[in-house]
Amino acid sequence: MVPEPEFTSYYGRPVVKPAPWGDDVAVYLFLGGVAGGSALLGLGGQLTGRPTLRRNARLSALAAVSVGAVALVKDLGRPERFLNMLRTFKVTSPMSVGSWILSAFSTGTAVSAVAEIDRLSNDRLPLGPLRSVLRAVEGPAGFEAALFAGPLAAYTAVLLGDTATPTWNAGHEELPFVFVSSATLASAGLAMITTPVREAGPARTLGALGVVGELIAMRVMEHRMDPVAAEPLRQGKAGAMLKWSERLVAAGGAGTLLAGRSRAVAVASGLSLLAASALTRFGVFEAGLSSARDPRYTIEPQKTRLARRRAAGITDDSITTAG
Amino acid sequence: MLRNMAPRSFLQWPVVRQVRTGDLLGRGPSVTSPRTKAIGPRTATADRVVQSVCPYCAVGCGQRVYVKDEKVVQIEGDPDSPISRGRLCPKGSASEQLVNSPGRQTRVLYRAPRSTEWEHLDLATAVDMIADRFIETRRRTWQQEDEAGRLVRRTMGIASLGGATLDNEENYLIKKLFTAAGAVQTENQARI
Amino acid sequence: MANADCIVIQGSNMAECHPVGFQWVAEAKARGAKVIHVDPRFTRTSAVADKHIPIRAGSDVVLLGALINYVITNDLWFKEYVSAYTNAATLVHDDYRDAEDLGGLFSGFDPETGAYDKASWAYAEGEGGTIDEPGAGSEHGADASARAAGHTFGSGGPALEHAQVQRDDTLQDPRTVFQIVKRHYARYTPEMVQDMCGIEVADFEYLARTISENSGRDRTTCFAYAVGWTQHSLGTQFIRAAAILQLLLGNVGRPGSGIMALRGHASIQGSTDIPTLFNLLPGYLPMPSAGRHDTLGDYLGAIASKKQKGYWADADAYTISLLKAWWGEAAREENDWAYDYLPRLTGAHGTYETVMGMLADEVEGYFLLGQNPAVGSAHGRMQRLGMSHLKWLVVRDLNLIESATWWKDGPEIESGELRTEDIETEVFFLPAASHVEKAGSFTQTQRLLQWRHQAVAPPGECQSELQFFFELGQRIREKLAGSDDERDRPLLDLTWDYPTDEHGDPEPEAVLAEINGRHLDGPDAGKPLSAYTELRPDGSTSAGCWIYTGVYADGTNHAANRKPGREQGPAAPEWGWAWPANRRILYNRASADPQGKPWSERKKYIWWDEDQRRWVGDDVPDFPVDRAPGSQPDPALGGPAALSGDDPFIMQADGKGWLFAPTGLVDGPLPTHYEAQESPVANALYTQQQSPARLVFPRPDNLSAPSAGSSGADVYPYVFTTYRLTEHHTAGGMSRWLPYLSELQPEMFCEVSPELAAERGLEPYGWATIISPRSAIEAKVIVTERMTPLAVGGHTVHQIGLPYHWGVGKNAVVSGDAANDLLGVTLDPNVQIQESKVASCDIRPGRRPRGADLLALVAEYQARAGTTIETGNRAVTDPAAEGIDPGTDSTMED
Amino acid sequence: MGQLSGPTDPAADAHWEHSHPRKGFFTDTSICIGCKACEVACKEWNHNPQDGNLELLESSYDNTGALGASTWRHVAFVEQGRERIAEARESGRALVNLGMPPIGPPSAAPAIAPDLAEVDTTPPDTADFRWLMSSDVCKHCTHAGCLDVCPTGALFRTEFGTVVVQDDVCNGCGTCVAGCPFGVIERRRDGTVAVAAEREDQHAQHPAVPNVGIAQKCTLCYDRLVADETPACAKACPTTSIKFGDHDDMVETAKERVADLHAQGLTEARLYGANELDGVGGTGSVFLLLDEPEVYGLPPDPRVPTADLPTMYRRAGVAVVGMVAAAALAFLRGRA
Repeated sequence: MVPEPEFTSYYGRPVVKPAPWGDDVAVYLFLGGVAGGSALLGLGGQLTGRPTLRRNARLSALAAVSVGAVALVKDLGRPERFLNMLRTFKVTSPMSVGSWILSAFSTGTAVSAVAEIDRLSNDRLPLGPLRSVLRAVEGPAGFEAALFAGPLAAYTAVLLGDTATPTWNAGHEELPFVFVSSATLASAGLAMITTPVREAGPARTLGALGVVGELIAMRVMEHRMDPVAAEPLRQGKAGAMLKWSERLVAAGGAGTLLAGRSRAVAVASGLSLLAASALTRFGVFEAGLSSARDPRYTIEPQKTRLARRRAAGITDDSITTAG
Repeated sequence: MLRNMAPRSFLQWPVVRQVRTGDLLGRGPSVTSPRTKAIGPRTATADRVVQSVCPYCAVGCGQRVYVKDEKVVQIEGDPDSPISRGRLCPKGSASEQLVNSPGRQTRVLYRAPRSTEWEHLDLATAVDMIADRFIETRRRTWQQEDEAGRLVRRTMGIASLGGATLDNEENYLIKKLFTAAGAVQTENQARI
Repeated sequence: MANADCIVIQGSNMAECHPVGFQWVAEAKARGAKVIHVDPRFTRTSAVADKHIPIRAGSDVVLLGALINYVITNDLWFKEYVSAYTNAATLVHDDYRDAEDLGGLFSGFDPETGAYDKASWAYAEGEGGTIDEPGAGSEHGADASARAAGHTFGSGGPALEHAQVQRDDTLQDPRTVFQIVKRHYARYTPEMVQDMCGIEVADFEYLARTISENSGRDRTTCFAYAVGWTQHSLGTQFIRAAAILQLLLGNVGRPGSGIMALRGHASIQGSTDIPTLFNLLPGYLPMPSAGRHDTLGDYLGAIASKKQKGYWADADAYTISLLKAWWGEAAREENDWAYDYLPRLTGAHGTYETVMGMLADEVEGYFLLGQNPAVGSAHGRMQRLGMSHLKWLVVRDLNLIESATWWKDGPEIESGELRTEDIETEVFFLPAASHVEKAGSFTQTQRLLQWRHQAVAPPGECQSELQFFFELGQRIREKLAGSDDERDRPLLDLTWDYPTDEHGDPEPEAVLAEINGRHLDGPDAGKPLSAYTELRPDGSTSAGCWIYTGVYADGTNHAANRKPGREQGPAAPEWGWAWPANRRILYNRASADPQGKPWSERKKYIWWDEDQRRWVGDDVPDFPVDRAPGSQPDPALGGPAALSGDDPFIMQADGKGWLFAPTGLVDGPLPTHYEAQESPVANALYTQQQSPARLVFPRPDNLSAPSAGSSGADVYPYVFTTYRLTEHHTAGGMSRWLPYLSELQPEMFCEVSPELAAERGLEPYGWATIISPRSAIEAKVIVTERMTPLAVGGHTVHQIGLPYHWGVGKNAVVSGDAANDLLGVTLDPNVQIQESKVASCDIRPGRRPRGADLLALVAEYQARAGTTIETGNRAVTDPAAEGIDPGTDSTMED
Repeated sequence: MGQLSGPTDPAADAHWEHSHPRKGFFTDTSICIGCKACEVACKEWNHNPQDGNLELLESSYDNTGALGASTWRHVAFVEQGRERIAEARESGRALVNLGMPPIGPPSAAPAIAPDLAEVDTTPPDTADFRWLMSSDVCKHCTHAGCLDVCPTGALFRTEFGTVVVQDDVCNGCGTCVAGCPFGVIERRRDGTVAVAAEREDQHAQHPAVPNVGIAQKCTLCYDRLVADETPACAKACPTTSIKFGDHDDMVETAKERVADLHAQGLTEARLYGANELDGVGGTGSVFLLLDEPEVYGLPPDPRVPTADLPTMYRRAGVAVVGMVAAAALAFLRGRA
């Protein structure tokens, strides 16, 4: 039936190249998720009259997105040309779409967060006549940020999925759910840390939902991927990180559900959720890079796919032809 | 790109050009930079082209040497040559780097007896010193006749080992000068 | 080559060393030609060849002899071609004894001098006498310079009157050349090839069948060789064997035929035509030797007789024109055209003898002109130690090559044999101009002169050799101006007044004009000559190099012709200029049958046009244009006039292709297999182990490894061969200084078979040390199936491949040990070229010892092998068995 | 608007008005002599710095390793014994027997050659050793993964249908490096020559390094094409193993060549990239290989990631909706 694809390569050298991204990009993945989730929480606080939650969420969103952006620019080959990201709008490029999302989201978050800061420093910011404008536009800015919060959290999954890196590409159908859940539980965790228990109710719920989403999405992804391409997720550094992230997610989730009310436990579970999210991002990031370095992860899944298509009678779409 | 956007019209911003040219996916003309539009090979902008022959092996592939501002900018195959038809081997293709190689020497160096370092010497002095030594050694090791009394009129004190990358004209002058001076031990790579 | 139906590449690695030339082999292959590569290694040439036949290095004559035997016994030789155009029917002198009779020697061998007296090889004359060499008197017995006899004759070979050559056109008489050749190679059987070369009989059958099927009227086979053949102590005979085979198959002088010499360097053909070589004057006229050419008369008589056929008979015109070119007015009839200005040779003064002269403090000054002997010449250590004895050394090169920096960072400094502070040699390093910074002409491997125009001026203090030597000549002449010393006359009377351009540099075209030659008096005095047939021996013409006459015909520089290839026929006569007379295929008269009609429509090239009464065709006919095919001129005539209609080989004394070489070669009229100087295999064909006439240098620093059968042969059990890579250029002077080429092949390596690696415990890509009686080097190990162990002489012979581009120094982008350090000096007697393609060594894992331990290791190996000055240097292996009076056998003292 | 996969004319797709015929390579590895003239000619024309650490890469005569930011042509060397040759011939025959209809319009050649299974495919002397050599280069895919994912428009489709990086635009984000299914494009690091430690004292200088930090790959000599000159590598190639011309002609020549080889019984010959229906819409550089692609380090079934982008966006959209819903649920529950 499907001939067992025995494995040959060119002196063991990689077939595809890993993305030249350092840990900065993994940090951005994590912070992007946190920012997205926090903006949603901020909007929630804004609509349901939870001022502390709103303020903390907005500030954490701004902090997360600015540190993330700096990390992104630092990783560029030519940082001084970072503005070229907005040179075109290419719908086929997740990084282009993502850059526009990031810009839009950042403006909204910045405006709303500055308003918060202004209040915190009880209007001592040198705004002058702008203050009134700021107060007026603060609400809609919160909406605008929240509007782009979801896409900010999800686009990074498409960014990784839309590459030739075996493990990322193989999981491109479930990766968005993993990243969205990870973003949710991370921002919720952060909210549980920063916001007193009484206003953090929704955060706790959101966190629980995120945990459930993450556990399911991760399981489904690993199951539906080509077994060979999934190996890096369970091996080496990446495997360890993902295993720990799973434990922390479970622990954080349990903490939130059972004793979310007690401040100490909330903070602890918030921390574990944050850590879990970070570990998921770093784990998936590392697994992808290592899958690109070993030719086997490119060749064997492709040979299996080709053989399966041929077995199914589709014989005209192979790059190797006899005539 | 954005920072030099201001002076040019807003219309040049690729996002806008994507819409204007219909290249919505931003793949082709909409994203080309002015520098890309003006692109051209340095062979077209060279001051002159000279036909030459590759200095490496004896196949004698034709080469075209492009010069700009009195500096060799490109050496590639000569399509007119019936021998090589514009093609070259790796060494032939590296001829431009042979000429402009960073390791190439362009200054005369001199090492005095027992010294451990090179020192610089200007060209005219060096050639003059060599001429003196040539004459002195020639006189010291001159043999008018061999032991059997037969005319030999030569010196065995001077020898030369020429490379086979010398021109015919250069070989001719070397052979002519050395033979007239009686230095018979001129040799070259043809024998190694 | 593009027209060939079968191409045998042997003794060359064409795809790697002449890649662009290889396009024509690829073209032929695309058209269906068979390409066979015979080489000890499976190389990039073999990768695209139809068949690779691994052969033991040094056993080529056994294979070629077996092919000759195959062609004759199976009656596949080209009958009309052979009987008309070769000396097959000629009878040889009765005294001739073949190697079959004397256990490997030919008649006339004198163990005292290690050279042959060739009288017994001559043609038999009408009344049973011998056709003597006129003018040289009866020259029997040993002669002091006989050892150097080989090179005293120039290209045409010695003079030979053709008048009464005896023939037996039925080819039955045992004394005919044909029968001698048949008998000589009778024992070269496919089984012998299996035993001596390690080539399976099936492979031999395939090779033999393919060659013979692709020969004859309709099809031609072409051989291509390079230093793989020439760099042997029996090198010339390898090529002779191929020549005999090709003549028998009618593959000479025809399109897609011949034996293509793939010369190695840009103008190496040029540097033998206008030779910076000790034994030749321009145009292959020999340098005069003391004792043989004391007067102009002796000289001209020795090299060509007026009664000899062919253009070589006019050697007097060529010589006198050369003397006029060099000494102009000072060369007058009264002083034999200044013949006495020429220095004389007293034996061989090749580069290796010169280096030995240095070691004996006889040589004071040395010029290195774009050459890197410290890495490129055999026995690298001897080269470097020799240079340390010099008083002054001038190195002209693009880069600071190892031959200029050995006194600072050479291997001997590291091993402690030399201390920089003790080396007295003054070293001048003068930067040279590259090939685009000077105008001039190269002569490539098809004898084609191509002009290079100057693109830019040389940078910094760089100078071309033309500028340097012109200036050096001027300064020397100025310094000697006042001298009335008779010694300096040749220098002062030299024609050295070349027109100079604005920077004072000589015009290269003026030098080319002098080479081309001009009329000196009469109506068109000063006008350039247009063909060498216009040269006169009366001093009315001058020519720097007669074979180049015509390159500057009617004042235009034909080497600069640049009519694009696509606008002219395949022979492309209007691109550059091929000597002689812009002819592309030599001896192309042979492409037509004796009646002047082409052998076949497919292989048409030149033919006799009855109504025009002329030879016509795609190329300049290599024959008197108006000489009808059937003409039989008066035998008393000499020179070109004597050529009969069916004498295509217009340079040979009898106008025929020589299957049997009565003169011209010093180590035998017929190629005979001898083992190399160092070989783990005993010569199974004859008792004589090595070539008796090879030039050996028994010296303590040039010890040889004991050969098979003698004690200690197992200390150096393996055979190694040296070779080049596409990415590097000879000694690396023009490639190891270039980042782009250095990164393609960064490190010195050796190629070994998996079996040898297992036997010696060599780890792939690990380090190995290779030891020979001369030195030891280290190299990374490439274990590959491309090297195949061969079953030879009853035991397995392992071969090791060593590229020789790397050298020890600090200036190159990449450096490494030099393979040539392992080689000793044993020369081919005819052309003095060293044997660097086959030698014995041992190999062991790990890096080589540093410092003095290196010398200790080499010495320890020498002791274990018990090798002494005498090892391998005995001329006659077994005097008794080879009909030599044992009393006179003694090791040659030299 | 332009397609994301399937056969198309890429230049027209990118809305070039005066689009020239698409240019491309055909690399016939069966006549490659591994001389690396292409590597040197390419580096010399583009002034690419030397890379690699000047040590043997333990892969036969290949000391270049792979394509990269400073190596836009790479000659691969593979030494194979008799059994491997038989396997390759077998896998080639399997390809032939897939009974594939002739690709594209039935070419002049008669319907697909009779099933080659029975033809005696052992040529007179099956070699017991062979040395594969192949010059690898950017594929200039019809659907280029690198071009699609480039956020700044540095990578663009030229009027000749080739894919080129604009050095003055690229900010080195590196997403194209992961986007290329063949692992061709790479970001040029600064350290170009890590000379082995003990050679540190060598002072051989190296040319200054241009374009550090920028993604670099073969431009199919875009600057030469503009002046109608042949790319440097194709011009230098001594045996025309690298052929250059209009893409359609190249595919035609490739098909004829592989048919010739099959007729000689060498069924191990196969084409790579000549099929418009493959995962990248066919490539601008077509290859004739003599073994499985992975033996040369090429992917056996590459697919441009952008082909699945629509599904990815849909899945992401669902995820976003899920996230917003979760947030809303969290707040509603909180208030109730």
